[in-house]
Amino acid sequence: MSLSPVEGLALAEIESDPDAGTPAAKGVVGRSPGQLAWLRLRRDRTAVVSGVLLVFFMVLGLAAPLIEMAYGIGPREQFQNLLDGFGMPLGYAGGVTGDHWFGLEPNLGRDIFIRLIYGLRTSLFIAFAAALITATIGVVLGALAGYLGGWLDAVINWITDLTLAMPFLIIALALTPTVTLRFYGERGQVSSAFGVGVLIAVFAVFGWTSTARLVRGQVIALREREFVEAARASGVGLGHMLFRQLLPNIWAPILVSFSLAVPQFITSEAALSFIGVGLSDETPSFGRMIYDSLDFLQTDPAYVFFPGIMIFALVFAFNLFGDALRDALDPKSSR
Amino acid sequence: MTDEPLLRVRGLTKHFPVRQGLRATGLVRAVDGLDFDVRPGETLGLVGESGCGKTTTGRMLVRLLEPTSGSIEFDGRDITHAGRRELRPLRQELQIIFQDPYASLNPRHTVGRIVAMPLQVNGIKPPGGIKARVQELLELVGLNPEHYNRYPHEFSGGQRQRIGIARALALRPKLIVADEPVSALDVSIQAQVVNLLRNLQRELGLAFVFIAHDLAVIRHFSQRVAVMYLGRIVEIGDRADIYERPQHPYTRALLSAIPDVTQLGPAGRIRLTGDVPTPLDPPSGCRFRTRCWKAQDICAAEEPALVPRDGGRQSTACHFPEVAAPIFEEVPS
Amino acid sequence: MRPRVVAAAGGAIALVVALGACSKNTGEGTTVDTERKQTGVIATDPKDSQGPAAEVSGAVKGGTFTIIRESPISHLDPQRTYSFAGLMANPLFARYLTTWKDDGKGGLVLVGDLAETPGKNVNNDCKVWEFTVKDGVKFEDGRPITSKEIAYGIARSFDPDLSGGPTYIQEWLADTAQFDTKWDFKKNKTSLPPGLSTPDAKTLRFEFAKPRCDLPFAASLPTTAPLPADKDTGINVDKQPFSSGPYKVAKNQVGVQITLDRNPNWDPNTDPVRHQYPDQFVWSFGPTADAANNRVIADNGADQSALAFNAVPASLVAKVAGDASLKSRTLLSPTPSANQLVINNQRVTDLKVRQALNYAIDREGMIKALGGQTVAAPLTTLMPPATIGYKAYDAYPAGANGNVDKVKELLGGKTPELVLGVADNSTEQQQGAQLKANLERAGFKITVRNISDDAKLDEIKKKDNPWDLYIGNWAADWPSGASILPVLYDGRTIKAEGNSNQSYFNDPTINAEMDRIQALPPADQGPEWAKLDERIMKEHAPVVPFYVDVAYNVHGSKAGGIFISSVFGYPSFVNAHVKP
Amino acid sequence: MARFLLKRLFSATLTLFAVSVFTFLMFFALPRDPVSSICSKNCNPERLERVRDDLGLNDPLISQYAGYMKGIVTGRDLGSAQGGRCDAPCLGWSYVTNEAVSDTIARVLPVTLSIVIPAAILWLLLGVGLGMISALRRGTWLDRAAIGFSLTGASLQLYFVGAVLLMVFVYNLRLLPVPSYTSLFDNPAKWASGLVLAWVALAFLFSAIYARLSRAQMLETLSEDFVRTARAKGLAKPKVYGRHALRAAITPVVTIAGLDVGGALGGTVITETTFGIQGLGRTAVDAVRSGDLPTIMATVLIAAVFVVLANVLVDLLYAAIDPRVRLR
Repeated sequence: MSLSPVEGLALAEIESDPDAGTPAAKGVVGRSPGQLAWLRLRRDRTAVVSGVLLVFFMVLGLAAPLIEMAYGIGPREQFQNLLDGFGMPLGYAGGVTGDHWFGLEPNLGRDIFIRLIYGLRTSLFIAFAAALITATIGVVLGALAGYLGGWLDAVINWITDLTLAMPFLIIALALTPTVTLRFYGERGQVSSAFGVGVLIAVFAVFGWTSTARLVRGQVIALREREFVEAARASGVGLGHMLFRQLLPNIWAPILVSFSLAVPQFITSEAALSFIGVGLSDETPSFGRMIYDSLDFLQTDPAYVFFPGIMIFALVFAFNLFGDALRDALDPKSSR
Repeated sequence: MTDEPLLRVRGLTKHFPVRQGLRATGLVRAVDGLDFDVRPGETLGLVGESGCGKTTTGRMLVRLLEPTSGSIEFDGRDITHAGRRELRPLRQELQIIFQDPYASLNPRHTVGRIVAMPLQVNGIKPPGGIKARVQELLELVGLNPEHYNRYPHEFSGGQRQRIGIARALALRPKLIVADEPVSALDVSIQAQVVNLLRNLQRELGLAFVFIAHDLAVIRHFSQRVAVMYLGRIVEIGDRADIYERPQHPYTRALLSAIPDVTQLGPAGRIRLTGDVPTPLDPPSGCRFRTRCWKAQDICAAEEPALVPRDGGRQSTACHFPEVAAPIFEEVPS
Repeated sequence: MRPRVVAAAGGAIALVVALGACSKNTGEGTTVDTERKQTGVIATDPKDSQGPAAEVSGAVKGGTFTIIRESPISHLDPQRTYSFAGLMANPLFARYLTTWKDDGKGGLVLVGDLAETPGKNVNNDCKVWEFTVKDGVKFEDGRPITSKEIAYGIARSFDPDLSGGPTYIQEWLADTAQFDTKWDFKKNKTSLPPGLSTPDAKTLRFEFAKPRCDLPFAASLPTTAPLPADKDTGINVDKQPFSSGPYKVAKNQVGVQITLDRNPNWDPNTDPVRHQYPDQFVWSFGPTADAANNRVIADNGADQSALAFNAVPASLVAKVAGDASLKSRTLLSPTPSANQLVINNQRVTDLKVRQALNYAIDREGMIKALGGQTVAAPLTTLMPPATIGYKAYDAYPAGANGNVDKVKELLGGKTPELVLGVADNSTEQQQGAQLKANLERAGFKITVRNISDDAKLDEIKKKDNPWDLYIGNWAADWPSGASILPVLYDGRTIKAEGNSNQSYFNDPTINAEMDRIQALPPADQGPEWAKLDERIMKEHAPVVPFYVDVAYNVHGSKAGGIFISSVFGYPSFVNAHVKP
Repeated sequence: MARFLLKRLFSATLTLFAVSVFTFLMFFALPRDPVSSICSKNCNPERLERVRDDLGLNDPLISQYAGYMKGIVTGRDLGSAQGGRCDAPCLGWSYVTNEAVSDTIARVLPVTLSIVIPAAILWLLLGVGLGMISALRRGTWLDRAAIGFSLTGASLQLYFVGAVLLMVFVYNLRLLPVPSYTSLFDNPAKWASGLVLAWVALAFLFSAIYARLSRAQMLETLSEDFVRTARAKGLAKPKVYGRHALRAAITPVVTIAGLDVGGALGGTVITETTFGIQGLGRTAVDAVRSGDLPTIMATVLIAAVFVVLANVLVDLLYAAIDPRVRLR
């Protein structure tokens, strides 16, 4: 049924819960659906493995400066004396040594390991921030459109269509320098935080549509449910209705789409680097590294391997976790 | 019972536009001009086949749906088109119980939160705190007050419906619209819930608009009964009159369809032929004429008015009302 | 189950590494000899200008020669040609008044092309020049080329619709940069621009208001290609230029492919430089530099007689240079395209700081960052080695990696804070990172500021630009000091924007010296420019000479006769042939 | 149906109009002065100004926009420097590439179509097929392999897969030529061999998503009442799965496929860059880089047209496949 061998078990357990009909038999506090999901998640070996991996990645990213101290090499330090006349690292596998665990970048001779650690930090930050913002925009717009319907729904739908019709990469390519110019003029120093901010903003502008559509659909389905009418009959306001009544019922799909959006933004950052919108060389990021490394596929495959395997592992872990999360939150769906 | 009705409904109408493209091409006449009153502490049973507009009527009474025309007066105030703010104080006196106990409780909220919601939303702080009040309500509907922190999925259908009732009672309403409150429950549990409602009515002096398609349940619970067909009331009167001396052919047909152990075989049963006509294009004149065995030309030409008969206790909308003997004896309930 | 998937995926990626070379890189065999001497003269013997060109050894007739390039050639119309690809493609179908006889090893002779000699300086004051058109030169339809068609070609270069080409001759004739308002081509199609005349069908005469000693050089640009007035289709000449050279455009699928067939009316006996070996030349556009080079390296089918016009990308350099079997299929040559770390002299006024920068520079590190000796060669002079009269020197000898002690001594304990402006393309980003590390190691404080890639050139050409340092590049249109030093270092030319003098260096004695040299006969100027070059660097250090671009191209095993033009630094096709 | 179509087309037109206005404004906000790329080495402010005049860049924005839109509908006269009369649908003249934009589009559009359409067929067949099989053979090794495939595919990126494919099949094993575009009508074999890697890379990544989606849909549908009923009625397995389940399961797949294909047709920037093929996507990127307004407008509009049309088509297909969907 699903990827998870544990999940069938968990489901069976829920169905055969002897307390279901007679709550009095057991303790006073019931298990919320969220708690049940958490339980299922904890029993899913894949979820635990991928979750631990993700936490590990996040800790690595957060601890980057500490790792730099321990490792003794900074992300901008160059070791050109370890390069040959063509700027290719000397030694085996792209210059892997005890000092340089993942070898050196060709040309500039910077240490790949420490740059990857810092890149992890940048990429995770961008992806999480973008996913949070897009989820927020998507939830608010989707819930409003779905619940209120009518002309508001039509307008939000149209904006969604419009956003989807705009070629994202092209617009990002055109807007990024424009925005930078507006903020910094032609001479100011552009901080890396700003570059990161622009990227997040670009994602925010284009990334909310799927969440909005998802939430809208879910809200429309819920709108006709009687508990919503019961709330209305009690005279609740719009905010209470959307965020207290409806949202708790759709946070599962939102959470799943969030967990699957994060890896998407990680790879999108790389895609933007590909057309030259990404971050500048000053800020180490996965996107920039993989983009720069691809040129060396034939001459220094190790340079491609390390960022490549790292970004794959990160995205793969997210996807696994997202899948497991979906299974845990919605045992009936077998996605 | 005072003479002043608690709820006074006149000409209540709900039309749903049918859209094709941007233009409305037709109207579903779901409810088409209802008149009735409900006095304090009284139960009005609203009965009819599915699709006759019962539920729409119930939703309009608590203003979940906006009436197309007509008026609803509650406790002397016109609430037909009141906004959310104006309705606020009324919400406390006018509540609804839903049909589906599985859909009517927010699955992500605890029982306590569900029952407390009307209190919190309306900013009511009962003496002793919300929790005490909620637990009191849970006890009132026969639930263990310690289930406060449990989730709906941990309860059975009957228990859930009790939660729904507790929620409706939270604001101490004067009138509760009960929209098929037991039809989704097992028969054994139906009786428990109906009895609960009856007890509550007696204890709290509640008035009910009790919507059901099950004539037996209505008979058990209502003082007065209104029979609906295709968006209109065809007959309204006291329970005894309706059940013992139905004057409208449709009421007769409905009553004869109740399986009756005393009458074996199809002898006295009136079999209605044909389907219920579409409310998109109801028949001219009397709406029941297409399925009525007594229909004459006048039925197509002229719509019968709801005329009081038998000294005003019972009103019937029919050109040829029955005056025959009761179809069966009153059975004390 | 899912962990197994991870393992499988990891395995797939490991395969990638396994497929790539995993052998140890010892750094051997990575030195490339790029030494060569430039000699340049203007032919005085008319025989030099006569055809036919010397046979290329081993060349045979026949075959199709393919040139693969990423982007299409911006203009085929000779009067609009200024891009390197256009300048290299044009000689196949267009002839000019003069042209360079290039041995591909730095030996250059300026000869007459359509003209019998590279111009006659009538009064020896460089103000009046005459060219005599050769006998037997013909267009692709067989009609003879006369001075009239050459003059018409020059005249149409005044048409603002036909922008894009060089503007030397137009500006000299009109004696103003506003040449197209001074003389309106559209209103005077039957007449000629001021100063240009055709006394007879054989003679073309230029009369300038000021001495223009570089005219023979300027006449080697495609502006002087002939065109009969009745074949002037305006902007459509770009699609179908009217040939006077050995090939003619047979089919032009704009943006995809240009097919050139032999022109039967071209007479080899009139042409001192061109050949007509292949049956066909095909320019093919679209593949990226990576793809094109990989195709040519693979050496399959039609690609055997192909050349990747885009240089071997840095990412492939190690592979190509490390493959001994490819050595015979590569072209490696320094180009006249010189790069400087330009110092904004208006902002960095302290000579000691500028000299310290010169001592600090790590040329070897920068060349590694760029991809090695096949991409760039170190340069310590203002003029590139490929300039007539060039003399090597190093005014601030600091070794290959810079001399930090010397820098500290000059700075005397100060830490100058400088702002380096770099374009946001990946090459300059790397250069920025390299320079920042390099200069900070030497004791400067460097802030790197990104400039939009497309806007960078415009921005640094503005007089009051806000950066202290930026990377500048100058490739002269002809290898004379006169087209380099006065353009880049004459302070009197500085205006509000559009400056070629991007260091904003201005010194009256140097300006005067330039005037003196420019008044000398062209043939005597070479050594004088070289002396001035050294003097500017020693006395003023307005820039840090950095490196010259190196042309590194790869061709198929059957492609022959290609060499890197000593004038432009790109592959030239006048000798190209397909080996059997 | 016709009314629905009309309504959809109206909203689509409105969307395209908004896209065009937005793109137009966006261009004028670009930091790049397009004119400086036209004016060569020794340009001066006066000449720049005249070029601007010639190109109409000094006119008010509204009249520039109106001129452009009018050109699309009725054609218009451009100056002699831009090829004179430009017939409808006139997309303008690119002063960067020196050709009519319609010629550019006519050249690069077939390239993108040649990449996307075969790839889409491949990824739909592969993805839906895999999803169906793994749903029907739930729990078997086949199912697990399919899931593994789809998770891996969903976690990889095109630039990476593409580069690896290139290295293995082109540079190391030399089984395939370096990717390039040849017209299908000139040489079908060369057309296919030049693009097959792009198809495979796209199909691999996309089919992963479709396999996941269609497997889940299929499982959901299989558990639905009407399929159980059909089975209970004694209908043969293939018939039930073929007629009932597939039909219902494919509906959401169609929705996503429409958007994906529409989006991809609008420019497969990454694919084209990875494989070094000049299609609509790279043309658009180049145009933005060089500030080539008419080409930017044309490429963005065409991309938007594809997405919007795909949306309309999906709605129609939806109705055709799933009779439960009523057209409002």
